[in-house]
Order: sequence, then C-alpha cells, then structure tokens
Amino acid sequence: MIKLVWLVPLLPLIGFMIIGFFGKKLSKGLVGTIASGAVLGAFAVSLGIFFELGGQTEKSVTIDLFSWITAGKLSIPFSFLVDPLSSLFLLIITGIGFLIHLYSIGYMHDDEGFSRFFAYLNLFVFFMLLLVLGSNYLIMFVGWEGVGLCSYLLIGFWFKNTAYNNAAKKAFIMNRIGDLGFLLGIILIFVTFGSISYNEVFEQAKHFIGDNSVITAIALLLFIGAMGKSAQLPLYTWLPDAMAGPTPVSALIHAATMVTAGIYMVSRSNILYTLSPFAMEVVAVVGVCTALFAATIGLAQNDIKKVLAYSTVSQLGYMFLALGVGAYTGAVFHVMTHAFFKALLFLGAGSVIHAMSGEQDIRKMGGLKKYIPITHLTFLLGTLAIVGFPGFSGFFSKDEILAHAWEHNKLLWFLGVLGAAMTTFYMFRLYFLTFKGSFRGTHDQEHHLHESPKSMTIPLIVLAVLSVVGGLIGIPEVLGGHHYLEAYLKPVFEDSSLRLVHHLSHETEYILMGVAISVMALAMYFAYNKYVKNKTLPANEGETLNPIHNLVYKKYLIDELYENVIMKPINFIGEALHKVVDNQIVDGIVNGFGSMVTGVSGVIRKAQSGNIGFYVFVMVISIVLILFTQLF
Amino acid sequence: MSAIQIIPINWYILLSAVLFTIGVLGVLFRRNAIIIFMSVELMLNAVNLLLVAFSTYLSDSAGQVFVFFIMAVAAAEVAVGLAILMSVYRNTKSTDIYMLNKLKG
Amino acid sequence: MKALILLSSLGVIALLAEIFSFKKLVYPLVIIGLITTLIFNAFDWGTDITYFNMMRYDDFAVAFSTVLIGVSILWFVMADGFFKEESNMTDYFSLVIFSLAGAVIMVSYSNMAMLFLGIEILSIPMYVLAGSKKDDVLSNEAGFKYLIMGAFATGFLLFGIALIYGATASFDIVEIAQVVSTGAASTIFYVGLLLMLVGLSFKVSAVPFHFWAPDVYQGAPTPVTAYMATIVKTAAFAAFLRLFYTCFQGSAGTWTSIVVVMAGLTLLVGNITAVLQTSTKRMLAYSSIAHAGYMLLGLVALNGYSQSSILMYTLAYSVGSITSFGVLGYVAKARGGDSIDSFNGLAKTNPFLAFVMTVALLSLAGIPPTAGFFAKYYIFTAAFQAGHAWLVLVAILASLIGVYYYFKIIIAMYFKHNNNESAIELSFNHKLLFVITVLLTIALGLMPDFVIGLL
Amino acid sequence: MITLLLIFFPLVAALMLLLVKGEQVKKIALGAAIVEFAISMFAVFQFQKNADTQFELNYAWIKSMGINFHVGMDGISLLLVILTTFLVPIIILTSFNKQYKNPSAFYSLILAMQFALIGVFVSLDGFLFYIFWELALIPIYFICLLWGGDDRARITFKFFVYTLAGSLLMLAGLIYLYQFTPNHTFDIKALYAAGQSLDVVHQGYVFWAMFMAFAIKMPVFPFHTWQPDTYTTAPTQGTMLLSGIMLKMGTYGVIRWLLPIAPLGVEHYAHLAITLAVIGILYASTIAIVQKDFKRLIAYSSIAHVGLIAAGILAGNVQGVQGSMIQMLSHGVNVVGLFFIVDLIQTRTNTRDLHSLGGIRNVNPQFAVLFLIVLLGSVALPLTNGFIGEFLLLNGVYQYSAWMAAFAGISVILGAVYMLRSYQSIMLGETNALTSSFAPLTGNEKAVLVIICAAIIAFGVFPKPLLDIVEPSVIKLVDGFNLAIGK
Amino acid sequence: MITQYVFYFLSFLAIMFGLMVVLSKNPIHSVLYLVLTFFAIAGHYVLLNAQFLAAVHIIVYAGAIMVLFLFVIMLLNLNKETEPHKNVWLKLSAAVASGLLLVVLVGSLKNAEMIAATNTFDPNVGLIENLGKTLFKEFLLPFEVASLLLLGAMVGAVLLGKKSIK
Repeated sequence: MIKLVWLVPLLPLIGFMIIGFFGKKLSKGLVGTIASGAVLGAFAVSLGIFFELGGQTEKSVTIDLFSWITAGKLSIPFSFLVDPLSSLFLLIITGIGFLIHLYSIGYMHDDEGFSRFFAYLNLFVFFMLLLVLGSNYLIMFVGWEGVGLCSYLLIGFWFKNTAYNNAAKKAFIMNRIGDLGFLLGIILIFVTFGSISYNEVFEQAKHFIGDNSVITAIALLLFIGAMGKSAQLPLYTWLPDAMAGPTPVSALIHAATMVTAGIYMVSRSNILYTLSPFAMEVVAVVGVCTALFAATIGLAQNDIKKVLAYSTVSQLGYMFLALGVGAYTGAVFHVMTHAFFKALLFLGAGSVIHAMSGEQDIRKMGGLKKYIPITHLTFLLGTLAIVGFPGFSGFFSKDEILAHAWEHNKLLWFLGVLGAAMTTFYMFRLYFLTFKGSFRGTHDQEHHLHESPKSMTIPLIVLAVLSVVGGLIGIPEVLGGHHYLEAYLKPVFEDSSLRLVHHLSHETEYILMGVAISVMALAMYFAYNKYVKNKTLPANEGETLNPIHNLVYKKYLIDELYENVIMKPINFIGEALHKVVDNQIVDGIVNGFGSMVTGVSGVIRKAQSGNIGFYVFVMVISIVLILFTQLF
Repeated sequence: MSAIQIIPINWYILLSAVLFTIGVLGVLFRRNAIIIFMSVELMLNAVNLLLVAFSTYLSDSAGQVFVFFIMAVAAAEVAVGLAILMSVYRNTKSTDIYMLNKLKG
Repeated sequence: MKALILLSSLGVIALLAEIFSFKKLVYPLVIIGLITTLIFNAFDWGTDITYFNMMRYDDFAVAFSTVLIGVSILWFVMADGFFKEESNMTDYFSLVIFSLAGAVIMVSYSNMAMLFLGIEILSIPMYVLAGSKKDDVLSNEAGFKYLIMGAFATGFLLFGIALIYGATASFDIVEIAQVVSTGAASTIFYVGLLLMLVGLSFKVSAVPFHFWAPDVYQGAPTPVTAYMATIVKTAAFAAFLRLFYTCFQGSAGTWTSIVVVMAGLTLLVGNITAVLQTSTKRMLAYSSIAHAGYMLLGLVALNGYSQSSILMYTLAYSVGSITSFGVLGYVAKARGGDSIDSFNGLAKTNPFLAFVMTVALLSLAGIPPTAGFFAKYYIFTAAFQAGHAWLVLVAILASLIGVYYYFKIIIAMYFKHNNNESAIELSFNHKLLFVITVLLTIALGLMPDFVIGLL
Repeated sequence: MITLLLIFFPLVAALMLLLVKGEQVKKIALGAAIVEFAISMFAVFQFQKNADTQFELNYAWIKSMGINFHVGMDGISLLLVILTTFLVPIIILTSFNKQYKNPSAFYSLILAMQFALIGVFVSLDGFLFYIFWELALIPIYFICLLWGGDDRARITFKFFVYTLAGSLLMLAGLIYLYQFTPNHTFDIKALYAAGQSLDVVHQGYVFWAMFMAFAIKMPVFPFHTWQPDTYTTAPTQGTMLLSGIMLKMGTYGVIRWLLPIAPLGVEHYAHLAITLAVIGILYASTIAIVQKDFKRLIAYSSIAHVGLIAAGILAGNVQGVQGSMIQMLSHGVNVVGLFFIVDLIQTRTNTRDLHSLGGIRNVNPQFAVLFLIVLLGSVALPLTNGFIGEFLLLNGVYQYSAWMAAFAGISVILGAVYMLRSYQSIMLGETNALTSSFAPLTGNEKAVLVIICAAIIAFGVFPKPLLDIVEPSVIKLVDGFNLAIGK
Repeated sequence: MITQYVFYFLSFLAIMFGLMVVLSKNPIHSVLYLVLTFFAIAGHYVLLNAQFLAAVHIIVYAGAIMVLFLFVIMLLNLNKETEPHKNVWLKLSAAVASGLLLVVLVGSLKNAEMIAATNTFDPNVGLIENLGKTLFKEFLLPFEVASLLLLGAMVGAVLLGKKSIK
C-alpha cells in the first residue's frame, strides 16, 4: 500500500479536475459522490498505509515521483515521505475530510456554487495531503501555500459579499506573512545543510556541531510560518474572520486540518527545535499567550462560529505550548482529538445555523435542545471533550500537555490551567445559551426549526463517537493505560526524546489532574450559575458595557490596531512614494535633464544674436584665450 | 643694402602684428560694412608685409610669390564682396551691419 | 589631378553652354561629366602621385575626393528643381563645379599655397551662392555674413601661414613636418599653428567660431545649404585633418587640448541650441555644427583611426544631409515653410517621403543599423583609443540631446496631424535619389568595412 | 544554420508582410510566428544538454574592426529564444479582435521586433549584440508612437531617449573593452578576457557603463520612471513586447555580458546594485498597492518582479542565476497574460479603473478562473511557474545576504496584497453598469488565456525540461564568475 | 642707419594711417587713408628689396582694389558721415578685445627666435627674374589654379550684379 501513496493525493486531485472542468454539467448528486468518493478512496489507501507501516520495521519510506527543481547543488525531488507522523495525519485529513464532504452534501445542497464548493474542497484535500506527505520542506511549502489558496477561495466562497472577500484576502495575506518566514527558513536550511529533504537535514542536524544560533534562526523562521498558518499571536486575526466561509469549511480547514499544519511542521522539525532551547521557549510562550488571549476574547463573543473560532485559536495555542515544552506527542495527540471535537462542534454549529436559517447570533437562540436533539447531544459531547471532561478525548491530550508544562515551567502550567478554565466557561456559555433556556429568535425562525438531514447528522454522530473515545489511544501510564500513540510516533520523535528527558512522579501527575478537573468543574459551575440559573443574557448591540468587557468584546481592537498601524501607513507611504517620490523626485530628476537642456538652449540661443560685431568679438576673445592658454 | 640686415626681423613681425590688430580693431569697431571690408584688407596687407619680410630674411622668393596669391584672392574677395554688398544695399538701403540681424536665434 | 582637370573643364563647359546655347543639355552633361570624373578619380586609387610638389594624390586624397564628387552627384540630383527655375542655371552649375574643384584641391594639397587657394576657390563661389537670391533679404544677409566672417577668418589663417613660413622657411607641409620633427619649432611656429587652427576651425564651424553657420545655413537657398553642410564641411575637415595629421602631428601637445575643448563645446552647443529651433533648416544647421564636433573627435584622436573615421563620418553625414535637405526642400515648397510643423502628418500623405526622412534622421542621430551609427561608433572608438574617454562621454550626452530634436521631426511626421491632406508629388529623379540614399545609408551601416578599410 | 533561420525568418516575414494588404495580414503574421516557434522547437530538440555553445556560426563581418557575425546558443540563450518565439505568436493572437489602422505595418513591426530580440539573445559578438540591442528599440518605438494611447509622443520619446542613454553608455563600455582585446576584436571570449584582465577599479567603470544600460532596460530603481508611463500608454501588444520580452534583454545582458566581463566590478558593486534592486522591489510594490489604473499597477508590479531577478543575478550564484532564467520565462508568460486581461477588460468596459469595475465573476466565471490562474502565477504560488523562479531567486539572494532576501521577500506579501486587491475590485462583488454586460470571451481570447494558464501550471509542476536546458550553462557561467573573483 | 630711420618713419606712417582708416568718420577718408597705408607698406617692400612686389602692390591695391571701393562708396552715396555710432561700451569692448589680441600677439612674438636665418643674404630674391622662376616652376600649379579662383569670382560677381530675368 505504501507504494501506492501517490494515490492518496491523486484521488482528490482527480476529483477536483473532474468537478472543476465538468462540474456544471454533472448533477449535484454525482458531484457529491465523486468528491466524497475521491476522499473516501484516499482514506482507504491511508488506512492501508497506516496499518502496513505499523506492521513493518522500516518506519520511514520515501517514494520518489519525479525531479522537480534543480539548480546546482540544490536538488528538490517531488517525493513523498511515509512515516508514522504523516500516516497519522493522512488518516485525520482523509477521515475527517470524508465526513465533512459527506456533511457538505446536505449542508450546501441549495447553494448555486455546489460543484464549485466541492471542487475547492477536493483541491484543498489534495494540497493538505501534499503538505503532510512531502519528503522535503518545499513540497510541504507547496501544500502549505496551496491550502492557503483553497482557504482563500473558500472563505470568499460567496464572492458577492465584500466583507467575505475582505476576510478571504486577509487570510491569504496574513498567511503570506508567515509563509515568507517559512520560505526564508527553508532557504536557510538549504544554506546550512545543503539540502532541504527531511531525512538529510535531520540526519545532519543530529550531528550538528557549531553555532546553535543558525538552528535557532531556522527554528524561529519556520515558526513564523507556523504562526501564520496556525493563527498564533500576532497573526491570528484572520482566523475568526475566516468564519465567513461556509461552515463545513470552518470545520475542515479552519479547525481540523489546515490550521494544524503549523503543529505538523514543528513536530516534523522537532529535532531542530530540540536543538534550540530558545526557539522552544519562544514557541511555548507564544503558544500559551495565544491560548489565554484568544480564550479571553472567546468569553465575550456572541457569534456561535466566532466563539468556536477563538476557541480554535486558543486550542492551537495549547498545541504550541505542548511543542514548546517538548511534548511533541502530546501536541500531535491534541491535534487529533481537537480535530475530532472541533470538527464536531463546527458541524454542530453548522447544523444549528442550518436550523436557524442562517442565524449565527447566540443571543437569538436558546432552548434548541428540543428541536434538534441529535445536534444537541453531539454538541454536548463535543463540549465535554473540549473542556477536558475526564474520560473524554480532550482530557487525555490536554492533561498530557499540562503535565509537560508543569515539568517545564510552573508558570506555563498555571497559565495553561487558567486558559482551560476559561475554555470551559465560554464553551458552556455557548452551550447553555444555545440549547438551554427558551427560544429567543423570531417566530419565523422558530417555525422553521428542524433537525438536519441524515447526511449531516451521520458525520456528527461519527465525530461524536470519536470525540468520546479518541483519547483512548493515548491513555497515560499513570492511569494504567498504554500510550499507543506515543509508541506509534516514537520513531519520529526518537532523537528529540533522547535529549528531553521526562521524569514526573505519579503523585504529581495525580495532583495536576485533580487540579485541572476541579478548576474545570468550577468554571462549569460558574457558567451554569450565570446562564442557566440566573438566565443572564449577553448585552445587545448598542448597550454600554464596562470598559474591559467592551475591550474584550471588541477583540482588544487588534484589527483596528493593524489597520491603523500597518495598512494605513502602507497606503500612505504608497501614495507618498507614488505622488511625491516617484512622480516628483525620481522622475523629476529625469525630466529635469530635459528641462535643463531646454533652458540652456534658450540661453545659448541668445548668444546667436545675428550681429556680426558680436560674433567677431567672441571670435577674437576666443583667439586671445587660445593663444594665452597655450603660450603663456 | 637691405633693411633686413640692419633691422631685426622681430621688428617686422611686431609691425605686422600691430597692423593686423588694427585691421581686427576696424572689424570690431565699425558698423559700416565697407569700412569693415577695408579693415580686412588691412589685415591681409599685414600678412603680406610679414611674408615679404620673412621672404627677404630667409632669402626665399616663395614668400613673395605667396603674396601674389593673396593679392589675387583679395581682389576676388573684394569683387564678390562688393557685389554682395551692392545687392544687400539694394534691398536694405544700408551698409550698417547692425541692420543685418534678421537671422538669429 | 585628373579630377581637378576634368572638373575645371566641366565648369568651363557649363559656362560656355550659355554662350553656345545648349542649356537644355547642360544638366545631363554635368551629371555625366561628374560620373566620368568619379570614375577617373577612383582609378587613381593606390597611385600616390605628387604633382609639382603641390598636390599629392595619395589614397587619402582619392578617397575624400571620391566622396566629394559622389556626394556632389547626389547633390546635383537633389538640387535639380532648384536650378530649373533659375535663369542663370549655367552660372550656378559652373560655380558649384568650381567650388567642387576647390574642394578637391583641399583634400589633395601638399603646400600651404594650395590649401589657401583651395579654401578660397571653394569659399568664394559659396559666398555668391549663399547670397544668390538677390531679392531675398535673408539670402543677402547670409551671403554677406558668410563673406565678412570668412574673409576675417582667412586673415587669421594667412597670418598663421606667414608665421609658420617664417619659422620653417617653407610652405610645403612635408618640409614643415620635418622641421617640426627636428624639434626646432619656435614660438612663432606655435603662434602660426594656433592661428591656422583658428582659421580652419572657422571653416568647419567649430565652437566658438561657429556663429556664422546657423545664420548662413538658414539664409542661403536650401540646396546651397545642403551643399555647404556636405561638400564644404567634408572638404574643410579633410583639409583640416590632412594638415594636422601630416604636418602638425609632431606638435600635438600644443593643440590637442584646445581641440578637445572645442570639440566638447561644439558638441554641446550645437546640439543644445538645436533643441529649441522651430525652423528645420536652422535646426539642421545646428546639427551640422554638432556633427563637426563629432568629427573633431576623430581629428583629436590623431591615430590610425582618424582618417578613416572622418571619411566614414563625412560620408554618412553627407548622405543623411542630402536626403534630409532634399525632403525638406519638398516639404517647404509644398507646405510653405520650413518649420517643423510643416512636417506634420507627412507619414499619412507621403509615407515614402516620411520613411526616407526617418532613415536619414536616424542616421544623423546615430541609431543602428544606419551609416550614421557606425560612423559615430567609429569616431568614438578612435577617441577612446586616444584616451579621450571623457570626450566620448560628452559626445554620448550630446547624441542624446541630438536624438531629442531629430525625433521632433519624426514625431511630427508620424504622430501629428495636418489639415493639408494632399500628397506631395515626387519627381522620378528624386525618387531614385531617395532610394539610393536610403540604400546607401543602410548599406554603409551594415557593411562599413568597404569604407573604413580604405584608409 | 538554424540560428540564422531563427534570426532572419522573422525579418523576411516582416518585409513580406509589408506587401500584404487587408485582413489576412493578421493570419499571415500569426503563421509566420508559429513557424518561427516551430523552428525554435526544432532547435530545442537538436540541443545537446551541456554547457557548450551550439548552433554556432561565425562569419567575418567588419574585418577591419574585428567584428564578426558570430551567433550561437547555449542553454541561456535558447531559453530566451524559446520565450520569444513562444510569446510572439501569443501576442499576435491577442490582437485578433482588434482593428489597428495600417495592420501590415503593425504586424511587420512586431516581427521586426522579434528579429532584433532573437538577435540579441544569440549574439556572441559585442558589436553585433549592440546592433541588435538598438535595433529592437526602433520597432517598439514606432509601435508605441503610432498605435499608443494618450500623450504617447512625449512618453514614448522619453522611453526612447532614456533607454538610448543607457545603451550608449554600454557602447562606451564595449569600446573601452575593445581596446584591451589582444587582436582588437569584439568576440565575446576576447571581451571576457579583456574585461577580466582589468583591475577592480576599471572593471568598476565597465560595470557601471554596462549596468546602466541593463538597469534602464529592466528597469531597476531609480531608472524606472519611463516604464509605468510607457507600459500604460503603449498599445497592448506593445506593452506585452516590452514587458514580456524586451525587459529580458536587460537581465540577459547582465548574465551574458556583465557577469563574465566585469566579475570584480560586479563583486565590488553588487551590494549597491542589489540594494537598489531590493529598494526597487519594495518601492514598486508599495506604489502598486495604491494604483487605481490596473495597467499601471501591473507595470509597477513588473518593476518589483524584475528587481528580484536583477538581485538574483547579481548575487552571482547558481541558484540566483538559474532562478532568474526561470523567472524571466515565467514573468514573460505571466505579464503577457495580465496585460491581456487588462486589454480584455478595457475593450469590454472602456475602463481600467479598479474602482469602477467589479463583479465580473458573476457574469463570466470562466474568465474569472483563467484570471485567477494568471494571478496566482504572478504572486508565485507553488505549482505555478512563478514560484520556481521566485524560490530560486530568493535562495540566491539569501546566499548573498539574508537581510536582502528578507526585504526582497516582502514583495511576496505585498504582491499578494495588490494582486488580490485588484482581483477583488475587478472580479468579485456585485456587478455594476459597466460590468453587467461583460461579453463572453471569444475563441481567440480563450485560446490565448488557456495557453498561458496551461504554461503557468505546466512549468510550475514540471519545470525540469527548462531547468535542464539552462543548468549546465548557468553552472559554467557561475563557475567562471567565481573563478574570476577568486572564490 | 638711414634705413633704420626710414623703417621707423614708414612704420609710423603705416600704423598711423591704419588707425586713421579705422577711426575716421567719413568712408571716403577711410579709403584715402587706406591708400596711404598701402603706400607706406609699399615703402617697406622697397626697403625689403622687393621692388617688383612693391610695384604690383601699388597697382593692385591702390590702383585697382581701392578704386573699386571708392567706386562703390560713390555709387551708394556713402560719402557722408552717415554711420550711426556704436555705443561706448561696444566701442570699449572692441578696443579691449583688439588690445588683448595685440598684447597676446606681441607678447608671444616679441622674443621669437628665427631658425632658418640664412647667413648668405641674397639681395636678388625680390627681382622679377627670381620671382618669375619661382612662380612658374615651383608654384606653377597654384598659379594655374588661381585662374579658377578668378574665373569663379568673376562669374560670381557677374551673377550677383546682373538683373535676374524673370
């Protein structure tokens, strides 16, 4: 099966091409079938690869397709690397991808851009697979930018809406900022190691002696890329805006897969980070800050998707915290569990929105429990998973991260726990406001409320199951389990783990778990108290809030800050350069030569007075000068 | 007995330089075209004098022969020049060179 | 020598035509005579005969006189219409031919006397021709200015010759060169040299002795201007070069710096002043001054390239000038003026004429693949070899300015519109002439080896 | 022989075209251009993939000056010949729905231009190179003057004089070198040797003399001010010729002539020159952001792109030079596509103002897709042709200076800003009065865009054939350069 | 000794009359002063043993050329002080320019050392016989060519003089 790995990205690509070229002529059913079928096929192959790889001793297989770029000693083949890490991601991408395709058939059924949507979606899957399959950084970069493109296309899917288009553009450009860092990182890798293929780079890095600052530089540059793609501070603002896209897109791209590309990249390059403690420190700090920062914003949002979006940013921060403290497995584990429950939550939110005929404001919902029971149940399970309710998938992965954080730095742990508390609070706030209480929307909406079709609920159910049981593959030793995932990923992180030794006593781990659970319970209680018992409602638009609340509600005015500090100055500089420097100064000098010649011409012409006397006078003076200069 | 054996050649050179300069002065000084013409003739005569002086000094007749050619040319120039002057006068009724400044710029 | 005899006879025959009343035949006769002269002249190639110690018909002389005679044939074809309207046609013919004879003397002299006579034989008919439009005040003025200033400059030239004679006891340029080479040159000699330089600079219209040129070129009848710009300039440069190359090379230290400065000034003043001109003729006059600047570059180089570079340049420039003056003549006549605006829309009414003019102007501006480009390039090479890199840079700057005004005409022809939509009719002779000059311009640009290999 | 055919076939075709009147001129011109393309393809198949100069011909031309008609192609030349022969038919095809007055002259000038361009790319004699270099200027000048837009006389004239100023400096540089050739010849090898025999100061003179010519042609900041005006005012085909091919004369000149002739000069002044190029990248990108005229926007973006190419070449390493080669090709294809899109929009809506457009995607989704692909190529998205070049170039510049690369890389971001912004204001949103009746693409137009898009993707996914053509030559060149500067 | 005084006297006359040519207001006077200048120069010629040339000089210049001038002045009726005056500054600049020229010429020529001064002075160079030999042997070609010059000048003068037939 491993030999057939090229089929994995190829199938969605073929799906994209068929739908892209002939989509208009095909029926919606056929389009949906082709698109989902392509991803399902890829999933099947991925599954095969996963098991084959698990069964064989050779854990890293490179499959060369063709030579892509060569320039001197730079030689970049178009080739794939199959190892535990990539095969795991293949499963997540194709698996969740398939479910979301399936869901979309129902969700997008009435949209006129139905086939276009599936074309983009397939293309996205293709690029995402390329990203994780590439055997060198440049192929990763291809996928990296490719998913960015698809993200752009899908956020701006409803292209008549200017705000959506702006959101799409913003996403692309913010990603590009990160991408530049990534690209420079790749180049620095090439300059340092003479190659950019994983195997060679990591092999050399293991024995790297010399100036560690180069490694730090590489790690930081790569991390800039990750910051863009995975929406970390300060490049996160695009992700909440990206909710402009259809909800399945939010689920697939902006929760489950694309945004975790940064985690993939860092864990893929784990050896480089391990070699640079400073870079790891940076990653951890950025991660935890993002986690907290986004969580606080999440506390005050009223748009169901926005809450989830900030939650995503926050969770991504956790993953980076994990990476930063050396818990690579924990990070990947959290990627996986997060993919399950966040996809679930988004799809659930999509189902809610579907039911609410497009309404996204939780202030206008409430009491939906009885109208859409399946959605409600799955959403509740997802919420429990994300807050880390014991036994649910999120519990295990979050616990692993926090344990490592504790070991690394107590403050990081504390902040992490604080973030978890907030997560719990805003998730339950969301849950309570949406499903509990009584309906606050219009009559029309109420009348219209209905459960989603099967094609939408089945994915919800599957994902709910996964969210609940997904954690089982990573039960820590301390709970008497066996960390299958860690064992599976061992070959990938082997070299790093040799350098990062973990030694946490079981007692400490129990205490940490206990603290986390009690904090969660506390936050849950607060939320319950406030939104169910007291039936508090978030303030409506226009109501005055206290300044801090207002600031948080306005997302700390970061967008406005960027607008005023970056975009406006750039526009101003552009205008100034254009109107003043370019037209007046640079071109002015050029034209100045012309006018100078004309001016001089006017002066010299005056000498040509037509008067013989003057002519002769000049001649005589010139003769005098000639004789004088030459003879005296 | 020739002057050249008594008078240094430099005197002749200086004399013709002075005469030449007077010719130049005439060209610069006057506005009447005919006088200017005459000043040019004076310049040519200064040259002639110089050539003759050199010729005698060097005992070489070529210098004096050259004077013939200058005379011929002077005559030709004067003939043509006066003819042009006549036709200028016919049109402008003036021999003032300051009137001849239609062509300029 | 053959050329000189044939030309003198031709001039006399032209004069006689009036008396024996075969005026109708005289034009073809002159053309045939000139062609014959050209052929005979060309056969002198490689002979190197010295006549009476006065004229040396070496390859230099043959090459330049061939150019002169060849260009004069083109000129005669171009000036065809001009003569037909004049009652004194035969007189004009003979005057032009006499002056051509003077030009031939100027390229082949080996004695100061011949140089002097050659210059005067060339110039005196030109004074007459410049003022030949008797009713035209401008023509009068041109003739008069030319004469007065020409005579004035001749005075300096002669003073210089006299001083050099005094210093070297000879009028023979080879003997003078020998005296110079013995190192016996005195102050008198240098003063003489510099005064001769002044006299010749006047003839080639180098700044600051150029003031006559624009006025005279503008005032003279257009064909005469063309003649002055081509034949007179070529002959003057050949004479200049012959004298300074053979005779004064040994004392180059005295005069090169002056010529360098003059060349630079000539390039800049000529080109810059041309920029604001509205009269095409006057503009071409300034451009002619500017071209003198380029040729001075070749002169000042004073190396193996000098002779052939100036030959190439004069040829290229003459062909370009004949063409542009020819077209100008047509346009001025049809549109009633020689301002640049009268070229407006020519490309629409007369694409052929516009194309011909464009080629000529490109050549004058020095754009490949025309003859003018190669000539300029060759001159630059010569100057570079002589170490005058700065002068080349000035020349480059000047060329750019040159492009500015030449392209004014091109833009006028192709871009601007004219209400007068009627096409100008061309005579067959002129069509033939223009075809030949265009071909010549391009051929010389692509195969300059034929010319530059000669000297 | 094939080189001669490549050079002179367009000239012959151009002259023949002058004799043809009427509508079929277009078709004949297209036919000729396609034949020329076929000839170049034949050359590609004959080409041996090594660093040698092939299809070499050397005839004595101006013997007394040591000037030869010496032509030949190595990989570098061949790639640019391919670019030329590939783009000219496309450019001719783009004009099929236009009615130019005096078409025979128009197409004849285009083919004459092709003649000169091919000549520039295959010349192996300094003088011949210069002649072709200048020759290329004349047809484009007349194309712009006769068929251009407002104020064309002044603008094209400025362009002409500006570029001529540069070329004359180059001529001075060549003549200067010529003096130092042993047998007084313009042969490329002799000029290389002559240049390399100079010390660093004199190589510096040569460097500036020649670099100015190339910098103006490309154009590199601050010698660019002729470019936006000229691109904007020229007729579409003229703009395409200028930006698609002619600009590459400058970059090609740096590779073929400047690096080998004045290696020490390049090394000595590379920092300054690269700094200028990088400033130009940022400068032009920033200005592009605020442009309202789409054509002008692309003109500025072209300055940014070419700045990166220049920086990559001057970095003087294999990645930089090879990247520049690929980027020349990509940029040529992309910019022709973009200008064609401008033309399509302008002919349909009579405006290029970004603010008055919008919503075309609603009316013509097919066009939207094709536009998007060209745009992606232009912003160097991976798997489009633009990426290969940009990556290699940044890589090359990085090896010279990391900071330069970082600054140059900002164009990646700014490029996305202005391209997406213009895409949004042209294609997205709601339609308005101007765009609601946006006519569908005709067959010819579709063909052009499809060819361009196909090229963009094909060379992005599988650039190997092109890279193989140039790589040996580039390596040889860079090795020579490194040897000369003693690295 | 007497030769020396004659030289001084003739030089004085030549310079004075020359200046008078330039400075006198009436053109007729100028012509007459010029004739006198020519006579003084002819005296120098005699002094320099160039008797034939002196004769020719008188005949050609004083006899022919100056008559031509006189004739034209009379014809144009210019025998009055009609010439408008240049302003003072122009006159001053003219004087300064020619003064500078004089200074430079004199300055450079005053110490001029001759190279070819023959010790064997030949008093016969200026005689007709000698001149004739030189003219018709060495300078035969220029002599012949001069005919072209004169013919050209004649044709030209006639051309300008005669009324054009329309």
